[in-house]
Amino acid sequence: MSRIGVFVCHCGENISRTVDVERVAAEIGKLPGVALATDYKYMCSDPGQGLLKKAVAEHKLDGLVVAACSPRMHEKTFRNAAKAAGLNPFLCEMANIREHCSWVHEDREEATAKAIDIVRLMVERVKKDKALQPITVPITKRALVIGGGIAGIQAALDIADCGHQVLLVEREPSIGGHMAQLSETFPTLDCSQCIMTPKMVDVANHPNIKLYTWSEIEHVDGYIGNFQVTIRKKARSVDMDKCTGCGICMAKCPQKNIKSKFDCGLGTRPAIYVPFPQAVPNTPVIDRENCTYFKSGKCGVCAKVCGPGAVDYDQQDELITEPVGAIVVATGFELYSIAEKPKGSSIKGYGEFGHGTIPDVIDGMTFERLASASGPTGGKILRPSDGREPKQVVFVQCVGSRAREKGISYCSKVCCMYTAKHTMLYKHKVHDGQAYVFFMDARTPGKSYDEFWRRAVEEEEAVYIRGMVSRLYQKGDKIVVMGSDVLVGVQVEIEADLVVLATAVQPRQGADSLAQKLGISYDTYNFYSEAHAKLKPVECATAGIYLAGACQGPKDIPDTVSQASAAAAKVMTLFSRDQLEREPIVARVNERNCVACFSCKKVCPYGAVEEKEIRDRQGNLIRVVAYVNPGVCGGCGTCQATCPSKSVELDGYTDEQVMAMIEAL
Amino acid sequence: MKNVLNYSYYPGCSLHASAKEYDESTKGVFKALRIGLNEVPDWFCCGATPAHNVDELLSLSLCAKNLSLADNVEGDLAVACAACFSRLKTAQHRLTENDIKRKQVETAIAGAVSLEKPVKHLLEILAKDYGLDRLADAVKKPLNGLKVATYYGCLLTRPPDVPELDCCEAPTIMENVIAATGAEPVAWSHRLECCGANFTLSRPGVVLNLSNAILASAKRAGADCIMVACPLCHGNLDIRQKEIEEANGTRYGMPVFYMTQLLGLAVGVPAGKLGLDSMIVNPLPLLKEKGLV
Amino acid sequence: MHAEKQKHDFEPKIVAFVCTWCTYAGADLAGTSRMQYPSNVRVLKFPCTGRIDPVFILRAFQRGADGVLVSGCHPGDCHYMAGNLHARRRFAAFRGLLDFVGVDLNRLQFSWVSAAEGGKWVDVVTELTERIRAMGPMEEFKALETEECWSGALATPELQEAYKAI
Amino acid sequence: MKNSKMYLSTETMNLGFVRKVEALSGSSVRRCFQCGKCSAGCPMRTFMEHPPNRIVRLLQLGQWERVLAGRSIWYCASCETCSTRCPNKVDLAAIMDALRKLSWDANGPSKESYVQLANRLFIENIKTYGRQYEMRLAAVFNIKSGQFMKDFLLGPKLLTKGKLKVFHQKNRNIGEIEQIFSRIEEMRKKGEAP
Repeated sequence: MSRIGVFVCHCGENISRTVDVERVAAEIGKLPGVALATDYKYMCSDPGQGLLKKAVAEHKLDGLVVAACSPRMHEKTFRNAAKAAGLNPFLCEMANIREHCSWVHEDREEATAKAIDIVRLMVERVKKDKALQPITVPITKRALVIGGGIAGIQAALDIADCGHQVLLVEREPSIGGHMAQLSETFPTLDCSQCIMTPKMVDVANHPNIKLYTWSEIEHVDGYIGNFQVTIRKKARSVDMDKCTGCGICMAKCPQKNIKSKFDCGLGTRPAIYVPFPQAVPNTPVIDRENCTYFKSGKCGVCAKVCGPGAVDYDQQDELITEPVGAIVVATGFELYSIAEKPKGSSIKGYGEFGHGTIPDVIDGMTFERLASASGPTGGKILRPSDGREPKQVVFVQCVGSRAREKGISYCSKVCCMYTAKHTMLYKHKVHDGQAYVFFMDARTPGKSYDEFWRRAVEEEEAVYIRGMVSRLYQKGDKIVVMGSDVLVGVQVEIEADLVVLATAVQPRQGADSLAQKLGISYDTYNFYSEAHAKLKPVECATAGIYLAGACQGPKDIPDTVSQASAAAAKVMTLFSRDQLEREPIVARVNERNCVACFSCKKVCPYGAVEEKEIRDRQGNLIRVVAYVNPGVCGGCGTCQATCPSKSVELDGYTDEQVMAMIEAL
Repeated sequence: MKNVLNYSYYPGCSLHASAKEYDESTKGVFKALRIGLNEVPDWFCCGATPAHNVDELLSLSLCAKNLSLADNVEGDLAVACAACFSRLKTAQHRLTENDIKRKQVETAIAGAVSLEKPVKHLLEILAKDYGLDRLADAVKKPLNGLKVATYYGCLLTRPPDVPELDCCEAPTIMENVIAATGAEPVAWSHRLECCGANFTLSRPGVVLNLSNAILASAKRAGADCIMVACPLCHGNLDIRQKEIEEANGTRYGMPVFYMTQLLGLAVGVPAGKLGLDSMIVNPLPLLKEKGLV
Repeated sequence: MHAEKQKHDFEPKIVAFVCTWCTYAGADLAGTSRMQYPSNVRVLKFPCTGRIDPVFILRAFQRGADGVLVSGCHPGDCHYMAGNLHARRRFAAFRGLLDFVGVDLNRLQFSWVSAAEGGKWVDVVTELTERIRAMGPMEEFKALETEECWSGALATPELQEAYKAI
Repeated sequence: MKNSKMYLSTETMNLGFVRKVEALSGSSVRRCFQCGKCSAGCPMRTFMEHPPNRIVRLLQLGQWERVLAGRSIWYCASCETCSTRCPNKVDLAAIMDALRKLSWDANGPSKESYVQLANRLFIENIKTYGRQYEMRLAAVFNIKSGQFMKDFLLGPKLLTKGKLKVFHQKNRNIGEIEQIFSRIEEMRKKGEAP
């Protein structure tokens, strides 16, 4: 007969408000095999855990059920407590009567009945629980950082400085990301490139950092401490070892009028190019789509002028597989586009703002390039349409953000601040110009942030209009802005020379497919999900993968850098050990029952199933059976549900355990 | 090619009165293009704006009644008036989504609500079912040189989920249709603004104000004329144009055509069968100048 | 706006087999967001929908479940890469079998609910509960229950005996 | 009343009215965060005393009297610009419909009589004839509103253009329309329809 202890938590009032915890304890106490059933205000607190430990000794308990919050919250806490009390931690289970019961039901009677059911099911499960021993696996002390923006750079430098090797993978030809595109940064207005480029050079020169630019993640295998990553090194058409970065190829390339993505289409670049002069590495890439040689087979000028003979038209994509122990994902963001979206997309553009067809309606990043001293206009604010200096500039905040009709309901967090910055930069460069800002709320929490915004209003005389814009349309060479001021309660019309839209921050295109390769979860907008909103903000639910920067949610530079360093610290915590204990939730084969059909092998997503030969003492082969490599097994249990002879068991989720629960329904 | 397109037809009240030239020219164009058009017998008023303004249930019931009457006539339901189109589509939409409202309407009309029949505006029929290429082929007298301001008004494309005709903020269907005739659609700013609609009766001052902005915008864009697909818009822009000019001290002299009148000219419907003489702002000087009559 | 609480004659028993990474987390999110849904559902957690043996569903029906929900990660989002796809195939075949033995397939629902879709969890559970409530109790399998005697244990002497004989 | 102080309490905020509006319109009122995009694009704003966003704000505060007493709701042209562009999917056009219905049912505490009169005549025309006859509508409107000379010059012009039908007949199936009206009335008497 089992001796199970059941502890029902009040969670302050979170549970006891709707669930009669005393009654739950009393009812459960009547079940056979339950040696103790009691309730307590806060089970997770120190005295709560103490209560549990004491009970194990006093009542000689051989199984525990803690009826409290979700196991995702505190399973580890209570299993550790069980361990401290001398019990195998896997004999301790949680019954979720908070998230799945007290918080989602109002009727006290119903909620209590449900709570009793939930706990009863768990009691029956614990009766079938078996002691499990943790599995230890070695750790490869090398990290992969995906994305070479400020988040990836910071994380890579921190880990590398700690003495571990880092692979930094960047999709574009150069690292730097969006921060390299910015003009000046709030709230101090220091030049973005001035603080960014030294860091980029540090990355290039760091002995522990291996840089893969113009590369993408192709495939990821393995698990925490033991990932196998396949990187696609796209054909650069330039030999990185030979190239000296002299730039003569770019100067001589006859194809000069390709719109520069880095300059948001305001400037042009040649077909063989580096995105910007301070690029790291300073090795050009041939844009094969626009290169005359690749299009017609004629030209070849770059190869002819290249002294070291670095241009290589025959270069092919290369696939490189590297072992790493931890992964930091720092893929960043992109700006929402107001252009019409393809049918079926849940995100809509802004037809009322012209769907991006009015040339002098630009987004915030384009304005950054206009204002940047190294930008296509040399830092002069000039209209894209006719190169005139705009005298009336209208800024519109919350374009795409906080607009659930368009498909995005979140706040993009950085727009209030960068719009205030834009009005200042504009005023500094066009003294007789006037900036207007249509805004809904000015959200400026942060050190020196609100002061910054107030400065834009009070000293730089930006006119802030509390209201939104219904429509923009071209009238002659002006753009008519139809807005309203809800404080006055009247409509506002401004004939603007330039309109700057603070468009929403979105995850990168393809963020979902990268997440699928990594096996990490993401929300409806494709932002990557952290393991816990408050207590595990940089970890993924998938062990060994960490998040940094705007790929997890909109963030400004200071927040991004903090999170990147936090992710790096998590990687270093992992690397501080030589071996890793992992949950022993793995499949085991009952070799006597196995009929060697290898259905399990076919369905195993990890390739953990091997064919094992059983021989007699003389070495004669008797038969072949399946064997699950516990180091590789991910613990999904698909093999068990598939096995026709019921010869595989997933520890922690055995048929016996599951059936015990179903029987108790 | 054999006549394959066949529609049931809901003209709406205006097309039997103040917009009879719209009715006449629609029939003319469809005949010329060999598209069948059979009027639903004994149709009722759809309730238009006044009904849904104060009594949604009445509005939905009237539309549901008309939809069930239309079931007796073969072919998708062709609707000419933008207001009727909007009401019928909205009714289909609301009644599909809302079981409670559907049950109430079923009680009101003492019968099942039928929502299957596709309701199509003439524009949709011409641009999508008939096809722009075929339309261009059918043109006998191209309207070359005629600059047309295509006016959608509010109801043709709104609200976004209901009419499914075209993008509600940047539609192109009217431009595409008129461009097929060789005419030149102008880019102008007020094609989706409200003309004042049914305030024409109760508060004509409103109309003078709003419609003036529309006429001014069309003039600014260099349009020779305005093309509409709604009798209410036509009423405000054409019938009240003189008043608008007087109230604002300007002169527009801007003919306002129904889309089918211009299409009729292009596909060779005799000018006498297009009701051009019913227009208040005389279009003949313009048409003569362009060599179209 | 809270709907008026209604009392019903029949409260169905709904069993949900869910994966721990997506749907269980989604149900947690519904909780942390304080959404409300009918209390009829009992959640059984699995690492992955791939672990869910069709036998569990049959047994749940026998043990008095009036409706069964199986829910996991969206296709492509499986924490274990492809477990949910195997589950999908398996249950596609299983539905046919269930139909054959005369179970109304409306009693069995499959869905994808991600960790971010607390609202969807609420919708799925609410709709299923309402549907089953309208269908009434599931009587077909309860009769069989008395004849069935699988203990759930695998290492029974009979089985041992049988294997020895192979 | 427009500028008098609002004393907010559970008694002075008529949230039951707001729920009625939400049920009738099928649109949330609370979802609005007062960005003012509706008012920015409203073609009728200049004719209203409360801009559309303020109508929603007053509803959020349960100030139904302030909403119904004004003429704003009767100046809405149902052009749906607000509903189309609202970032929060607040269907303001439907909310306006609901408010007009509630005002209508309460026998119009609102000041805007011309629009109400025009609506009433329009619906009466449907009930009597099945279809709309503009001539009759305009004539009766002018008589009832006391503006005998309104659009005096337009009439003859339209007549000669054949745009006004002087003679009109009832639909053959007018009985069916009458029944729709009476069934709706009956449902309302029994409280089965709003």
